[in-house]
Amino acid sequence: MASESLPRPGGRGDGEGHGDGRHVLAPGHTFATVTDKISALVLTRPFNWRWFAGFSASIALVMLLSMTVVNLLTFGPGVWGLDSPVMWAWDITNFVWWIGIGHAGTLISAILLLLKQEWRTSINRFAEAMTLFAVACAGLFPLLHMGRPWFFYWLTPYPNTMAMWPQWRSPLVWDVFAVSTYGTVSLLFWYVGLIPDLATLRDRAQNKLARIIYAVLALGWRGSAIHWHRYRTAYLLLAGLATPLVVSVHTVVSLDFSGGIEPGWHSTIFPPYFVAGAIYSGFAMVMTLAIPLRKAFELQDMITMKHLDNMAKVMLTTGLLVTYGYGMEAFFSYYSANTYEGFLQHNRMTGPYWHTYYLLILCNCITIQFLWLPAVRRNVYMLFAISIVVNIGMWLERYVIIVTSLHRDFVPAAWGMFRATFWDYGMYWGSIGLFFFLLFIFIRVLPVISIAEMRELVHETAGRNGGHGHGHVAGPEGASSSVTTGA
Amino acid sequence: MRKTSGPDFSALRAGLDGQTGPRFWRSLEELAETDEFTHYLHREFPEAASEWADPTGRRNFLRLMGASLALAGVGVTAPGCDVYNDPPEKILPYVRQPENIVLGKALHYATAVSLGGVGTGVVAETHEGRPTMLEGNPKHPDSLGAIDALTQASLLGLYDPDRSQVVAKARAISTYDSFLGATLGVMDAQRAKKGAGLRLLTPSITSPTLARQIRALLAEFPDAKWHQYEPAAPHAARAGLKLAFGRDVSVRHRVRNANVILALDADFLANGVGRLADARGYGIRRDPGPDKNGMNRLYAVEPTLTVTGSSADHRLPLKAADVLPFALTLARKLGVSGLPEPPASTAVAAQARFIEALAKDLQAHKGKSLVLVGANQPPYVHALGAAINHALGNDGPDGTVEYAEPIEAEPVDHFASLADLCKAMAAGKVDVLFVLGGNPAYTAPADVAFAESVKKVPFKVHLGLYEDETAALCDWHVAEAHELEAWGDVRGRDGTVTIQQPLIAPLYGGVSAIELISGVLGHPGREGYETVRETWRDKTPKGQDFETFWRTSIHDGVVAGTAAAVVKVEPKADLGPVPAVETGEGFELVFRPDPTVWDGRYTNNGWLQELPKPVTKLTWDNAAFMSLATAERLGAVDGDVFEVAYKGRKVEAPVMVLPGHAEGSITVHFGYGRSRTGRVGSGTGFNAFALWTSDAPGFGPGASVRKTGATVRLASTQEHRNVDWNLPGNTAKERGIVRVATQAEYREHPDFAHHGEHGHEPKKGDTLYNADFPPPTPGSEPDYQWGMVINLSACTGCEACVLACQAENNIPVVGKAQVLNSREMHWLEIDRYYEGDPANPSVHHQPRLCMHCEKAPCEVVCPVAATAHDHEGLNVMIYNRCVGTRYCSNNCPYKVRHFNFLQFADLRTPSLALVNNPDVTVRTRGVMEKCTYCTQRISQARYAAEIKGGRIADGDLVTACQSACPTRAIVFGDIADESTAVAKLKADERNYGMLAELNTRPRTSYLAKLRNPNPEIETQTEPTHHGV
Amino acid sequence: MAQVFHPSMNTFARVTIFGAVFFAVGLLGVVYAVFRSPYMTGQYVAVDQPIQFSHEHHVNALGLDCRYCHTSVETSSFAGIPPTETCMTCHSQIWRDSAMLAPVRESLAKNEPIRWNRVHDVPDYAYFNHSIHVAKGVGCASCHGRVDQMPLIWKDQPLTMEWCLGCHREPEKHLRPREEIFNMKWAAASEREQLELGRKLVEKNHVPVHRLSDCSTCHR
Amino acid sequence: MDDTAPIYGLMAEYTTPEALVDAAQRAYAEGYRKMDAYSPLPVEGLAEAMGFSHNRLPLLVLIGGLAGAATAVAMMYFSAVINYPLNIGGRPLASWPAFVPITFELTILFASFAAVFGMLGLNGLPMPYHPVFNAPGFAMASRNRFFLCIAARARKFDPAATRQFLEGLAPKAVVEVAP
Repeated sequence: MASESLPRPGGRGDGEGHGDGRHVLAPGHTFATVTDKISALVLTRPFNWRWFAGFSASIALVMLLSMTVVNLLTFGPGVWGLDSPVMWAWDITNFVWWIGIGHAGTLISAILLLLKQEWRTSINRFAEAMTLFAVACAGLFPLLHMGRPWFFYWLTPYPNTMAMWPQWRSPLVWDVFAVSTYGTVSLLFWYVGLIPDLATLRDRAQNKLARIIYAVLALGWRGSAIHWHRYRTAYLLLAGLATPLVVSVHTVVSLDFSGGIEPGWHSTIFPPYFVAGAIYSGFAMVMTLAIPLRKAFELQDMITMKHLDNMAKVMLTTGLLVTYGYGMEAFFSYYSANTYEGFLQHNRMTGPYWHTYYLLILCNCITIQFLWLPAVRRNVYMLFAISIVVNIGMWLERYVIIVTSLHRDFVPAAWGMFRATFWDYGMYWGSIGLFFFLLFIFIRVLPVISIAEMRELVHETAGRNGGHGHGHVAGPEGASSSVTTGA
Repeated sequence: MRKTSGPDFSALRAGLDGQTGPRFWRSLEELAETDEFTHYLHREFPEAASEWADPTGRRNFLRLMGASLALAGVGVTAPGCDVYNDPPEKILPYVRQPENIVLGKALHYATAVSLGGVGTGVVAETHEGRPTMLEGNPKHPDSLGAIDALTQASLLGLYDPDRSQVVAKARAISTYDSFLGATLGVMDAQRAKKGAGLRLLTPSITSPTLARQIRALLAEFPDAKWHQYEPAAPHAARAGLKLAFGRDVSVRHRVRNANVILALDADFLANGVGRLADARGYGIRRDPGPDKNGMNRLYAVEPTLTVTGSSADHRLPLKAADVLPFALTLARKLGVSGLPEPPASTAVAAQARFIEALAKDLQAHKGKSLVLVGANQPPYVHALGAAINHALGNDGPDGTVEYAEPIEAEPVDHFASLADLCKAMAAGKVDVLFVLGGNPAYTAPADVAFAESVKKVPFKVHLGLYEDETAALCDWHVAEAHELEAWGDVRGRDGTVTIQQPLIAPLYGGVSAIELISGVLGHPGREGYETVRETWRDKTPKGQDFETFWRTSIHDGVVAGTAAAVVKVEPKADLGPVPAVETGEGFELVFRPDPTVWDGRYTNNGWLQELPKPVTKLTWDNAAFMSLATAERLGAVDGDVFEVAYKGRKVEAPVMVLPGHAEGSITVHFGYGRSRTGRVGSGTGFNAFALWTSDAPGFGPGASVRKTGATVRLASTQEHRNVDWNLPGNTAKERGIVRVATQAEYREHPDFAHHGEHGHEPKKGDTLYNADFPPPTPGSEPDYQWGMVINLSACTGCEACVLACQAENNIPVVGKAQVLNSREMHWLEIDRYYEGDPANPSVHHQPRLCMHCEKAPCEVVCPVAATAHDHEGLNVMIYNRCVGTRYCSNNCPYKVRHFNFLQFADLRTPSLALVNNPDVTVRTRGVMEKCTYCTQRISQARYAAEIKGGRIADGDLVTACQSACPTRAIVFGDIADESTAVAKLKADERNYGMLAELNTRPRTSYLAKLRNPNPEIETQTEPTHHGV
Repeated sequence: MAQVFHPSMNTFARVTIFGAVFFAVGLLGVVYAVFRSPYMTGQYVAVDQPIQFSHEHHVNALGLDCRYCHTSVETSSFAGIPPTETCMTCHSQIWRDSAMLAPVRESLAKNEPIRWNRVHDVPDYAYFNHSIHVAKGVGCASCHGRVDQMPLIWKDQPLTMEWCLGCHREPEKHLRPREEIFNMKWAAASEREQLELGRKLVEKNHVPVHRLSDCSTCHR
Repeated sequence: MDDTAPIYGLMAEYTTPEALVDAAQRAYAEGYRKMDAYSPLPVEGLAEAMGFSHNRLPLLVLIGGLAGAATAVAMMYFSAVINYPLNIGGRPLASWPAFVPITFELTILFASFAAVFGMLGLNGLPMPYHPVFNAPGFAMASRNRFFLCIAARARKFDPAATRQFLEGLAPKAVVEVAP
């Protein structure tokens, strides 16, 4: 079997994977080894208790989600803690949080592609998948937060007997277009990237049904040179299109707030720092997923310390951008000498929700300072912990922006408080369950790492990766044998 | 268009009264199964009947009732017009259409609603024979077109599904006929002994008809006795005036004439007899006038912060017991002769400067000043008040006070009267007792053992709207017909009589007191109609034929020339010894009727339960109110339950801090803690009657409190919203939301409302887009431009407008739990701001409703254009287009939008569906709603005007809140036409828009508040928003 | 070995792809049509009634005026449905024993209303007012169609919001002289004349066309 | 194998991309045109080696983008200004700044569709059946083998000569591809 020529991560890499973190791909890999290793995860599916444990847990949470949704549709948004004046709270917080997470995928695949960052290769596939699932979860909330969700289609333009149209000035309508476009384009991008790998799986699948399914999905891809040529063009163009799209989506989301006149919302710095925040949380989530994944499926030599190190650096950068955003927000609120802005910041820091504000600062601004230290960036446990903290912090950021801005705005007599109910929690954890549910299925049926691009990587890094040529040394025998057994 | 009754009325009554079946109903649901009711429905609500045939359809009741006339609306959930999604509807025309009923057009009937026996004239709007709205009757001296919350809410009481619907014998269902049978039996027995064992217990009665009947009864049974008991009535006033004048008189105030008013523990603006008229007089005088010097000045001395106190220019928090020494000291200063030395009171002594200045002010306005004394104060203080008014010449011609013959049929001391009755009953001297209305078993003072002694009466009858505590004690309970269901008559404060006409057949088949007595007198089944006519037949003025007189009287809602005769009286020189002011250890306990549920008669009224109580903004509960300092001394915060012990009796009551409450004094309100009431009232509050004794009806010393450790959440619509005691009133002023100045400052800076940081309002030119989108048709008439101005100087925060709005616009009641979550739905809320020292803060009331911004932030963010502008400047909300994203509310700086978080509107209870206004869509779950400037009224006015080919004239169109407002603080109209009242106010320099600096261009604006403090007491200060 | 599919699959693939596209487009078309069809609007569907009352006979043959029965059409939002008494004014004299009229007599005798089935049912959140339309020059026939030709009444127009707006946006296409309001047969000689007349009437009756498509015109 | 039987073409197998490119160039130089190369990864210059020059995809994407923008603007202008003009918060009917986001999104969306479906269309995909799959061991084309296939339709194609020519290019093997 081809695996004989595989480097044994277990032997070399302990939990920490490779020590140095210079390589984006462990030495010794060939076209054959990467192909076999990655496709094996899908085709041979060695029993993996970690996977089953995670999958069952996520199913439980999906149950919770369906329960909360049924309850919500039966009784209305009143089951949440919403009130006047806090008419948005966890619903929109979760929406923005998920959308933010959804940004890393396309960003990694598109922007890093354009920037020719070869380290993107082994993480882009599941980052993109993560994007899709995050967007799916995000989509739940704006839909279900409506008082009458069954009329959601009124937000879309279509010739109806009421002769009515959407109201184009509303950022919510922009959201509908931005998010659906983003979802669609991400899906296309992901699928296009999958085609060659689906072909590989088709050619290697032992199970007849599986082969037929993969064959259908592969659209008869045969690796023709001219196809490859157009394919690269299309892929690059998509990347070029997706890049501004990524930026636009969270900008539009931020306009939900900065488009309003609420103190704490009505701010011009929202778009840039929302985008930064999105990338920040996105990378945090990639990190959160990558670290267990490489451990569980022994991918340490494909998702190397180099990847984690780079992602940590991106997090540090975006984290600092976000910190700057908070700083500016606070500064302007005082410098503007605007009664309402001033009070708002004061209320955030000293009002009834002061703890959320400081917790947010702690999570998003203080914690990441550790990432300055190379030692921390090389320590998967530290990185994992930090990425979790950042995820929490970014959720808090949205909570603070929404709830503390709304609960005390202009008219003191209309001030109020917000208290979350069980159903708020249920919906949130449920959506997390849905996210992982989809992710676990994805891991089992599609290659978590782009095989074709890994082959390219083998090709490009061939010279540098010390020694072995192009794997035809070990290639043919292993290969033919595996094929013959397959045939 | 008037008619002596509702549609096809007598036939209906016949149809119902003949039946014995209907009397077995427990609830409307069950009732619905009986043919009689369906039968009745066919006639009363023809087009609804089919719906009752199938149970599943019942929830569509209102819909079918109105909708087949394309009027009412439920079910904003149906998208577009796909009729196939709606249940197929029926149209059921009348068999014989009553004359003057035009389907789809509202009719208006004048009648009166009474409280404590005194009537307030109202005009009721009815649709196809069901009253949906009450408004004040301009012709009625006590209403002058205004209406208060309690009167308005009696409308909901009419439809209350928990109302008694049966005649019950020993709690088992019986029939009216068998009741009459039994009664006539015992009456014959009584006739033998001249009625020696016959007793009548009634509330205060001013009704000439009822009085006539009772007298007739007493004539027939000479030894029978008539007792009266009304828990919350101006007993002390009656006694005090008797003390002052040596005879019973009634008093009328002409507040309008008063330049200086002193309210001694008197909440005359919101409570008690003649409140609406007095408030009107006060409100008119809150206008500085052209010489900027026309305002009256109001001093209030009171323990509890009331509506009156909160509106006063000077308010002095004093324990109730200190009011007497205060009044006495003042009276002596004013040179009232023959007065003894006032009892020592440190609190009063400390106010020497205040009293000095006050006395001077009163002196300066001889004949044009007014001293009012509250029902809580002992008779002596009332006498003092009369003496002072006399000394100041206020009771002179076109003065501020005048005295007249009493309006009560039989003025007596109610406590004594009740005590007598109980003594007699305890002694077993009473064989037959009729309790005609009222609920003495609950309202009797704790030291009068009514409940125990009544058990000794062999034959006792209770006539009441509810099967309440008293009904439970009586052998017979007879469901009473609601005032709006029966014929009757009632007098106003000045004695003017209104003949009450029924607006609908008794929903639950009750009888009125008048009819019951007719029955007892041996005329069973005689219509109240007959009896009342009989009363007035011989009162017909000379040279007028009865029918014309009768019809005019009913049409106008007042019977001309029935006002009580004025009497010329002078107070006695010697008022006798000063009653010993009890001073005991512990707290002083002040008893008051509840501002919304009164003495408990409205406990089951959802509208009133949820109506924020004036000033305190508490809903669904009563509480032990105390000052902040007292609370801090007790370590109490809002909701801490304390055991209040008083004269050996105990209740457990939650504490609520009321800034400005007198030190060492605690106020409790009646009307809660009912043991037998409906679904709405059950389990609300605690029973203050349990502590109340007849020897100290107003207040008493010696209460002690003990923390129980338990807590309850009090559903206040405002207090729970600011956690600390830095009073948001200060914030509101800093933000220019409330703008206040004294009359003097106003003379200095007429434009004070526009000083300071927030004073600047963008002018038309300051914005890019001023064009009207889309542009009007060329050559078409100019559009109306609706706008509203609210005069903060006149607003007393009485909440009448809030309830009027609720009734007009089908605003749902959401319940305590939802209010706790600040989800109350009132389109119009009155914000109460405390400013300054919590011990005695100045209070500002500010009605807050949709501002109908010309640059509405809410509209821009709605994704489906469910809220947009029409050409007349209305910010319209289209419920059936709303998908409920709630973005509009988030983006509304005024937070005047209200969201149906759950299914708040009651679509199930048929009788409650009846109260809905068919011209306003009933909102379902998940849609946003808000003030529409009563757009349905605008449409109706427009139809009326344009069919005639004219335009809507100023004053033809009033919003519900405007028509209710006692002080006329709300003015609405076309601001594009300079001649209108509202346009003139918009031009006033005091006119300002809330948060107008945001360039929202609010159509609703405010006249900055003016106060008129006495410079000798309050050293002049700049208006606080200057340079803040 | 690696060949998974038969050559025919290539054609099949193409056909399905194009098919799917056309199917999707077609489906949208169908939905659009269905929502405007009588199935959803109830247009042209003659509604069965407890009594086979023929407007054709009463209006066309007998020449009754609309207002004889629909009395409040000029004064109220609701045109009015005649009480049983109204029927009996004539039918106590003529057709006294006709079986067809049994329900009417029964209604009067039992004092129970006749249960007509509703034909024109505007949604509850839309507030239609007959009187103002009549006052501004909208004829009965404009919305109710040639009632004088309907043996059993049916809905002549879809009554969708789209349809309402059609007239509210261009009333001049539908207005008619005051005296022709109740005339079933009236029609302008030509499109052009209708437009000329319509424009005049818009002026004369003060029809604020710009305001007619405001939300508040119909919704409260 | 029976020489007379019709074949799709001859296929040479290589183990490195370089070898394949080299072979492709030589074959092109030899005058072969109807040929194609198959590889598990995109190989720089392979397509060019076989004379593939112009790529029409970018143009398609541009058109798609413009179409998207036009659609968006037309849709919003028609509905907000022409079809149902409403006074929304006193803003002008054609509030063009508010129209920007949606215009942008639709531009991207349409362009992306053009890119993906254009690519598939030009590549003639999906094509579930293709003769090259018949070639033994072609499955390795998606793993670590590289193939050059000269179609029988090629003008210069001659079973014997072509096979000989391919043998000369140092392949791992040369096989016939059934149609």
